[in-house]
Amino acid sequence: QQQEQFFPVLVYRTGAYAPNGVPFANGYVDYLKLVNANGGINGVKVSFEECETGYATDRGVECYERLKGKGGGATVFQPLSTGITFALTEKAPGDKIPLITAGYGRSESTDGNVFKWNFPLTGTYWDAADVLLQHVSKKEGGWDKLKGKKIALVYHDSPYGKEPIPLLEERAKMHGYQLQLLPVAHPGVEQKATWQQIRGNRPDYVFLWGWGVMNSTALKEAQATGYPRDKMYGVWWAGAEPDVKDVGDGARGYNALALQHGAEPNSKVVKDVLEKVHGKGQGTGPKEEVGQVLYMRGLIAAMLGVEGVKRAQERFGKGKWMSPEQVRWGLENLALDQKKLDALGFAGVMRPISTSCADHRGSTWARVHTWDGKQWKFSSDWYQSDDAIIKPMIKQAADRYAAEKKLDRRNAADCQS
Amino acid sequence: MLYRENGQFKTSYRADLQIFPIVQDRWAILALVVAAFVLVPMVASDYMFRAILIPFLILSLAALGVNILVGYCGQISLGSGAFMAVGAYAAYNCLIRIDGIPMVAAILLGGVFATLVGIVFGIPSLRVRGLYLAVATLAAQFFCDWAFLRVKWFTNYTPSGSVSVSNLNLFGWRVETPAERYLFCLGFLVIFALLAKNLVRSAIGREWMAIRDMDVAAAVIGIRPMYAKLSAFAVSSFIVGVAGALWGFVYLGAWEPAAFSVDRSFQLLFMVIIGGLGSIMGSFFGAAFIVVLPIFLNQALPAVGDLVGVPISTAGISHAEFIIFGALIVWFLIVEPHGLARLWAVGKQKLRLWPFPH
Amino acid sequence: MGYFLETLLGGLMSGMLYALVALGFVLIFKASGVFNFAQGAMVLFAALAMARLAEWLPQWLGFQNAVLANVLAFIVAGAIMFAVAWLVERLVLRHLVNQEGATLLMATLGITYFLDGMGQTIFGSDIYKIDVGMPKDPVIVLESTFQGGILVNKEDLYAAVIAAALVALLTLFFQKTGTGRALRAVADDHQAAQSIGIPLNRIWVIVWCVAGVVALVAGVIWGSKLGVQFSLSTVALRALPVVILGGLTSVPGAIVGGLIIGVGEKLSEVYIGPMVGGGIEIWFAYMLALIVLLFRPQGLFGEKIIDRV
Amino acid sequence: MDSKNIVLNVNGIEVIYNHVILVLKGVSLQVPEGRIVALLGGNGAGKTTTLRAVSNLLQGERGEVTKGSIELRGDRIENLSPAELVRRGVVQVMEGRHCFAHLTIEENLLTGAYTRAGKAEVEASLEKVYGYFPRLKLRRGSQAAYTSGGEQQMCAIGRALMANPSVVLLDEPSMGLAPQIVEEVFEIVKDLNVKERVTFLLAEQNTNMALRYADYGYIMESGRIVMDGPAHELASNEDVKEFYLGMGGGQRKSFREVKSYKRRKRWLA
Amino acid sequence: MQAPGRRLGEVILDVRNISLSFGGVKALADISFDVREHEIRAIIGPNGAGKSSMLNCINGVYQPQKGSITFRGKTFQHMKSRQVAQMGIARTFQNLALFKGMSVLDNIMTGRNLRIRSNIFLQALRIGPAEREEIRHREYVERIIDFLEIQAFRKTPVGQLPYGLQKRVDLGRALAMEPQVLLLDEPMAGMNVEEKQDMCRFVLDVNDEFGTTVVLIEHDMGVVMDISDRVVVLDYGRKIGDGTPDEVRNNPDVVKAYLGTSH
Ligand SMILES: Nc1ncnc2c1ncn2[C@@H]1O[C@H](COP(=O)(O)OP(=O)(O)OP(=O)(O)O)[C@@H](O)[C@H]1O
Ligand SMILES: Nc1ncnc2c1ncn2[C@@H]1O[C@H](COP(=O)(O)OP(=O)(O)OP(=O)(O)O)[C@@H](O)[C@H]1O
Ligand SMILES: [Mg+2]
Ligand SMILES: [Mg+2]
Repeated sequence: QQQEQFFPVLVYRTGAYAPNGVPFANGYVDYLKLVNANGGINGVKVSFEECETGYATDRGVECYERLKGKGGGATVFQPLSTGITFALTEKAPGDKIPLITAGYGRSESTDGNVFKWNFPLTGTYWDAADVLLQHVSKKEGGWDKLKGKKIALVYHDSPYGKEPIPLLEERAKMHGYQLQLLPVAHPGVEQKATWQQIRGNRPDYVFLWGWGVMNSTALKEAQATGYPRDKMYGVWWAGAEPDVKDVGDGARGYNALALQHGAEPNSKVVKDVLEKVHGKGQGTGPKEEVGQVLYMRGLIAAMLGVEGVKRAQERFGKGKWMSPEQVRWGLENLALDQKKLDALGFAGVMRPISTSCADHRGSTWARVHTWDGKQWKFSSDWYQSDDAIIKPMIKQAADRYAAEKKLDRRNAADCQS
Repeated sequence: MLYRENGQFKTSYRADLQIFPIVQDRWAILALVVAAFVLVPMVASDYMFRAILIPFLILSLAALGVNILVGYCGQISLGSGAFMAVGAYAAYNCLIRIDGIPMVAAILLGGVFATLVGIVFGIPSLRVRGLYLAVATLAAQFFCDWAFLRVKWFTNYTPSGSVSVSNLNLFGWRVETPAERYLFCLGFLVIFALLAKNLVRSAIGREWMAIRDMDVAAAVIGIRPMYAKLSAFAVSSFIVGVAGALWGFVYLGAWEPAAFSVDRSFQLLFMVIIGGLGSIMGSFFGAAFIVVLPIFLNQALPAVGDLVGVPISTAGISHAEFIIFGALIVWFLIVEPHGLARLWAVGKQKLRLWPFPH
Repeated sequence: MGYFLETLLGGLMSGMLYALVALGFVLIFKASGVFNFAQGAMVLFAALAMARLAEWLPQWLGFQNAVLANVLAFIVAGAIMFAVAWLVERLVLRHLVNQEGATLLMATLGITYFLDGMGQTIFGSDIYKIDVGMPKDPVIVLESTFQGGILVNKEDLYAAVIAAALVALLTLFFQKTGTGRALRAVADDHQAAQSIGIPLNRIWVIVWCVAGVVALVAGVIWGSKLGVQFSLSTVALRALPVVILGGLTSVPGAIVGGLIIGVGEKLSEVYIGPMVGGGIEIWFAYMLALIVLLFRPQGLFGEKIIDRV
Repeated sequence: MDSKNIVLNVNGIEVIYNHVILVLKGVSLQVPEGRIVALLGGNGAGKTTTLRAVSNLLQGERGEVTKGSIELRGDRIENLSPAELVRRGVVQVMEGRHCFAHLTIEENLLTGAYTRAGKAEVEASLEKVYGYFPRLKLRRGSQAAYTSGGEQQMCAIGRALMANPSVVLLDEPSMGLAPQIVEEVFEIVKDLNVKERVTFLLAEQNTNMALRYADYGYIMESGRIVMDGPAHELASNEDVKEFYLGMGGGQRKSFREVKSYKRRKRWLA
Repeated sequence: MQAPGRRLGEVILDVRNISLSFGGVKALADISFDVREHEIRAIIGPNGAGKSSMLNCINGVYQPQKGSITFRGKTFQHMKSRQVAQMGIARTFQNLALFKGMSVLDNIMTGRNLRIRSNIFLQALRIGPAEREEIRHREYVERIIDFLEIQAFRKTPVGQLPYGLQKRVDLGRALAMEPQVLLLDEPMAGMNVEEKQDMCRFVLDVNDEFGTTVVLIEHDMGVVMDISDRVVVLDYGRKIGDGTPDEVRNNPDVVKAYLGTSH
């Protein structure tokens, strides 16, 4: 009997961040089910197991340890938590298991020369921050118009929330806007003073780097203090249905980045899921949720993992079980062009991604969507983050990390393996 | 019938002052320690080590420290998480800022800094008591959480504020494999448990307990409340700090302040209460209960669900885990309010009487 | 100046909300000497019940009226809290008469886990909405006096009024000598209270029930402000310094404590926070409480800690 | 004794603390209506435990009655709550006072009347207690924790009387009281007994006093009843005289003299 | 009435004009008395007379508003508890202030704490000197345990002991301090005659063998009159009598305020 490709699924379906964790997990699992419904990865069936982390690092580590050896070796881990990512970044190289942190995790892990096992595919927080600034400057009518403007960053007081700060500060130096940092303590239900400050300071824009209840709370407080929602821009983790659902009309006009995709109820992959998974009564969550923002992100995350396997099979043998190490190679050599995406049903959902030894990110594109009171609608063109600024920052941070860890940068030969 | 100390006469006070005066106990403990050092590394799986044994050992150590303060000295503390954090961050800074410092020294220095912070935040205990003190220690907790997030120097200016440590080595011995890490932690735990046990059965331990039970009377027989309380804070936060350093270095590898959040403080307090206030042994029981039980439930419940033919969803499992865990806490408390250690002692006493009912 | 007043006002109002949660702690502590760790979980549980029932009842009973739904949901949720109180007494407290504070605290922790798990199992772990028709948009007053005016949040104002009313009611209840005295007696010495015929069981059911209703009110108010979700239980942590500052045994203390903490943390965050990077309000609240304790170890209005041989 | 008038019938009870410590090993005793029965015995004999078993206050001490039965006027009462017992008129004065520390003396006393309605009656009882113990009236506004040991003892006794009981379990009422007050307490007991037909079960170390006022006595030793009989008979029993009344050979021995003959035997410095 | 071979020494403890009040309550008003070396000095008086408060003042638990206390020639405004303990004054408590969670042995061992010399590190390691010291003190404490005849309960948590035995442990703890002056607050409350006889024997033996001065509060007049050398009588804060038992017994004030007619 052929070995199945095992996907561990770290989820949080309870606790403070569950409202956001659940749809993501459902999307992730549904995609894996869809792969099996379509006959597996070139015939290799997929198996998976969920493990509840509760968004807590130590539980996440326990889950990792529990699942990493399953099915001959876990294909790839996607912790969906910056804290867990940090802990696993230390462990994965030893266990030789790749980590996908699509749209989160440490920004400098883009540098595959240092972070061999990390794959912050589809973009990092530095990209996100850069794109937001681009959008804002475009609205204002050019970078020079940002001079003297005030931008407040309301962020989750954790490594996750702090990630964009270096870039925002870098750009502030370049364009002369004033950056106001307003941390919000976990879990984020207490923001009265934060918004009082915003009301006092009247920044021109508020960037929201929240997760879970923090987002909806921020919107409610914005409403309560009369801050215009259309001046608020969330990161892609602050722009999904759970964030605005119970605020309803109060959130109208609020903008957030889309991690390429938004809510895509009409995409082909969603129809596939509805037909082949939900249609057979195997759907993981409620039907209405399929196609929503976080659900889509779950789908994409799972798809990236599966595509890593597929790419690896191209080199190491089609229709064979891939070891995590082989999958790592696959992830490092991803070449998801538009054609492949279309075939997968992701047409219009996301842009092509291709990775390399030096670049584990694969894409720097993003756009903005806006809540109209009922649903998310795209409200901008595509932007690409400015690598001229970000690349040196990545290099510098990665070098620091390497120095601290006494790691050598990978050489060309290593890149081939 | 077998477990009885009849006929074991102690001929000297030295003999009576042993940690385990009963021969059977002594052998059992010795066997346990030997097993922990020799047998376990041979049989345990990677997962056992990394996900269960190592956290169990480290949190036992931390619980031990908390028990000294809370169980022996009676000063309720909800700041243990902060002291762990201080230990971890101080050890980290020692490691990166002092060239060539051995890792063990860094970890112990982490403990020393935790001691200092512990003493500072112990000062209110001279005036404030009981639950009121618990809140004072919460101030320590939240302040430290904040400081490690905000003061960039502590995290060596990493942009995200998360720090990491690797390449553990002990005088040239690279602590690499899970078994080695396990032994490393076990070594710490055994030594500290021994030292702690010595302390609590010496004069200083009696001072702590005296202060806990009746501070006015303690003062009247010449015990200085200030010295007793602050020394308890110092010893406790030293041990907790070391545990914190181990948690960061050995278990997590990379961490952020959230790893030592107030939840951790509560967790440690629960361990010592469930395990048994004022009992070294209780710290181990408590840690086992609080660390291992949820993991066990988490893995056992799906199996049970399969058995009865109702697959339980992940969410269902973790909710059930909460429910069962809560119910078990209550149940154990009703059976024995003084914690698992006391339950154990009562069990032994019954065994001693066995097969007679009383 | 206007801004300062506005911050002050905001602080006062969130202080009232803390007081509401703190009240639950005080009630149970005062009446049984138990520090009820489960208060936060009760707030969450009650709010979840309220939110979901307001959704479900119209479906089950087939009516549309939102007001009716809310009223019914409130009543049923109240009944659920009563059941919780009754079960807690039956299954837990009854068996722990005369045990030490730490043991009881731990037991309430067990209850916390239980309620958290149960609540999410029954009611789900998503974000839910409680809509009791509180106005969300702010009003600006005194625009002529101060530049920019003073922003007042009607929702907060209503909440504060409700909280104040509840507190006044409970203060009266405790002042009404008979019961109040018995409750204090129970807190002092379970056994002695039993020995003179105070029915511990009934008293505990009553007190937990009242605390449950307080939790329900707090849950509804907080829930309608923040949405009902697991993190609602963390408001308990915000209320702790309030309880301590006001004194564990004092109902009015909870109010005054709440106001002081509310104002203190908002002012500190707004005026001191920016200097040190922000995010200081939570530890500031605790430090504030700590400083007060150094001068009054029993909190502002707490009963003096008895210290005698 | 006439079995019809037995209010309290303790029948062969066994009590175990903490699941392992067996303290009472089959204690039986009867308390007839309107009588004063004394329970005597040395430290640790199990007097307090017996009273706790009757008043059902054992649970809080983690003790339980494992054998035997306890009847109040013919009804089994082992499973009643203490509060229910008080409603039926059984009140215990606990050993070691147990006043409500934060309550004032007066509040303590008023709490004692928790089970009673009727403001006026309670008021009258309060006056009565103050009449018995004028010292309490003087200190009425002071928190119980800050009164002297004897004052607390008075408070505890007074508090029990406030419940207007028909059966009182008194555990060492004379402890820590000045001689006059001791006398007074026993007078009060007698008074209530005669005038209001209150029944008393009295655990007391002050054997002398106890036997003088009681009708009947039981002597306990290490969890068993070793002797019982009418009070005056016990009082004249030689062993009782020797061990409980300190009157070897009919004469009260000086405390100073006791020492000389036992001393060498024990102190081996 | 003085035992043969027992000399009363000089004044060792001199209490001068002590006043203490709590709010409105005058617990002690201008009380003076002295205690001579080796004597057994009783303090009696009705409930709430201020006897325990007097001990608390000597002990540093309460701080008198007025007056001074002279111990061995040194005069103090008020004393600090630790200082008092170091000078060799030990006491027992009326309301049992034992360390409930500790065993009998540990409770009595705490009485030796002032004499422990090894520091916290030595204690943690428990090597050589620390262990020897521990054993030395343990030996002393065992002698006390033998003396008080509580061998069987050595390792029992004191909370589980019956009241009377707890009183003995309390005495044991005080004795472990090897005090020069022993302050006893109703040591015989809650005991029957035989047990009181035992207690008296302990007190007298200590007084005899070590010459320990004893200050004794007791309500049992039999005990007081039999074993004390001199008696102070307090009545609601005032001193109404002072002298030998016989003098006091015949003092009409005392009879009226305290003894009543039956004695
Ligand atoms: N809570 C308890 N747990 C364990 N043992 C107990 C407990 N209470 C009492 N005992 C034991 O039960 C025995 C009887 O105690 P009890 O208090 O009934 O004696 P007593 O006759 O009232 O003595 P005393 O005159 O000193 O009050 C004693 O040996 C005591 O150690
Ligand atoms: N800390 C205190 N606060 C207020 N009042 C006090 C305090 N200590 C003692 N008192 C009061 O002072 C008076 C004397 O108390 P004390 O305890 O000295 O009496 P006592 O002579 O020992 O009586 P007893 O024989 O009943 O023990 C009492 O009326 C008591 O209420
Ligand atoms: Mg007794
Ligand atoms: Mg006294």
